[in-house]
Amino acid sequence: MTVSVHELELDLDAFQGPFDLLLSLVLREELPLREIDLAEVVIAFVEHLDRKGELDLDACGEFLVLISALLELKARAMFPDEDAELAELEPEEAAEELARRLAEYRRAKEAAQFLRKRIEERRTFFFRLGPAPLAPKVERSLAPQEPEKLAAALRVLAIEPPAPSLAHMALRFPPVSQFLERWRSLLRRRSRFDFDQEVEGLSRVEIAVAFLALLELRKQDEIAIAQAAPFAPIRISRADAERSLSWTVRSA
Amino acid sequence: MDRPLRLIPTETTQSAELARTLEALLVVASQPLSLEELQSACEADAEEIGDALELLWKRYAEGSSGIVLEHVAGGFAFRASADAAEACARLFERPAEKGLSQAALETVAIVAYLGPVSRPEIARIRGVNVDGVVAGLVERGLIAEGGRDNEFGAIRYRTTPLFERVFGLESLASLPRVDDLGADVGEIRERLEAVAEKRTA
Amino acid sequence: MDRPLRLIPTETTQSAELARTLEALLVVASQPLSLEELQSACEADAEEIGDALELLWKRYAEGSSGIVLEHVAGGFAFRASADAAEACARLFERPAEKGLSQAALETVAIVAYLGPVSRPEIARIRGVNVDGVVAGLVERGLIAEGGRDNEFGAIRYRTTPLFERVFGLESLASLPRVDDLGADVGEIRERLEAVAEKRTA
Repeated sequence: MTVSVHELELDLDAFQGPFDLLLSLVLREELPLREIDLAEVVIAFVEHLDRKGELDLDACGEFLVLISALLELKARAMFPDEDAELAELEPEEAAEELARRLAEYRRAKEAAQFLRKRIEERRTFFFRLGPAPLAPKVERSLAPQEPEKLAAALRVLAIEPPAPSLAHMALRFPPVSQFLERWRSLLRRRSRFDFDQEVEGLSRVEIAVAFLALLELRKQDEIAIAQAAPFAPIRISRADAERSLSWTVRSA
Repeated sequence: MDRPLRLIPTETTQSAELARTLEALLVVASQPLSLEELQSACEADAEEIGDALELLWKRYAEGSSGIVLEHVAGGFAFRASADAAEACARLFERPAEKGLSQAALETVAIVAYLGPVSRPEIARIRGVNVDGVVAGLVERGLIAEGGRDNEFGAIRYRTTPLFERVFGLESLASLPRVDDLGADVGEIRERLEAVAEKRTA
Repeated sequence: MDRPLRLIPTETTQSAELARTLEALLVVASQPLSLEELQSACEADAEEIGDALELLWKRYAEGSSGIVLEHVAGGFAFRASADAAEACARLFERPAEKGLSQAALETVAIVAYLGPVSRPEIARIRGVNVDGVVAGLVERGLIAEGGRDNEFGAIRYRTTPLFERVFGLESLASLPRVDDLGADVGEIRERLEAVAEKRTA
């Protein structure tokens, strides 16, 4: 049993102490992994190996296992509630997305550091928040108004309220099964379709039920649902059809 | 500096230093600062603060600076000099607002056509609490208090000359006609109240 | 005054007068005043304002008065001199920046660099729910709502002039560039190479 990994001493921005302690703090979720610069840990290990002057293969192996576990944990932490989203991306896309987010988060941290420094520098600067005690009062003025607006406003108040509507009592829900059948037969003929196109002209309730049917099919893994951006057309494709490259809506 | 050197009594430099601290406090304060507040902030006694204020009093007198030290009820505060009043007015002038909100428009219309009316009456017609809207219209000077329902009754509101100017009216008599709502004020009021009742039913 | 009398060019007295007006405006303003605001309040041109500001710049420099003129948040504003910080701290809180957490700083940084951004976008970068942090920053007045993603989309946030003031920025453009990982990657590579070189040596 080698001791090299355990005796690795770290001196990072967010942590100072033995690698062991870092591991246990992370696992007990007492130290957010996103605060830890893992590249620094790797460098520390390489320098540590160098100081020892001999290549300890056991130590290297153990370190590789531990550091890759940490890297994976950190990667997952970048997608807290979006594991599904990440999982549905192609591996290269997922890697790219992950790198992009890491870079963005790193930039945010650097910017935060700059701001922290600024507060420190300006600690001795006081300024007034809000108006001066004896500032002149702000006058609110109103542009000239059409007198007809007054008559119109009064007429609005004289509009009889509509008789209570009973229309909602007659709301009829088409059965979900009707749409399940419709979507299945459509997908037997075509590998994909645009939801919005297919439900054009239907009532709001019908569209809602049609969408419920989609979710049901998705749950049963019969279809894939994709949308390029919020409010973009919703694209439906057979689950076995080739996967779309665009972002995939999960469970909705 | 080509002024001859002279010995400055320590007291004066102390006062000058304290005066600077007071300047700083006064420029940051959003309320007048009392003598007690100045004392505790500077950790100085009343006399020391008094001496320093004396210096500021001269430095920030009307006519010698754009900043004027003022003694008001709550204590000491800086204000703009009277000479700068016009520039200040231009700075604080807001661009004219384009129009009133629907709630304000309905309320002012009720006051114009049916006034003087009390807040409860307006509320009955509009079917909502109107305290905020009425207060807003009073603040803008479009309506004003004008007597009471009876000696101990609710305050009644009427429109103001400013209201007439804004709406381009020579007088209330030149309000657009609303014959379609009723033959006279009494009828219109009854009709509006009847509709309001149905609305809330 | 025992200085010899001399003719003072009109220009200088004009500047001195304008400087007084500027003093007055600055002492009552609730936010830094831009050159444009000063120009239109004083009805003067940019050059005239510039000359007057020059005078104030000297008069209200750190060390010469308790009041200090600073160029911040796209305008000019008075603040207390640093010498008076202790006295100020006894009297005034700093509600905007007091106790800002790391999470709040990261969030406000994201809004400053990428704004206007919506909460979901911030959450995506920070990897955690940011609703509470965003609400806190709005409460402090450091960020404010500024439009929506689209008509029905998420509310987007941007930083306020107060943010620039608290952090002493002349404008958002004076935030330093936060570059991609470029610098870090370079440094990591260098350090690894240094180790490698020692080994082969």
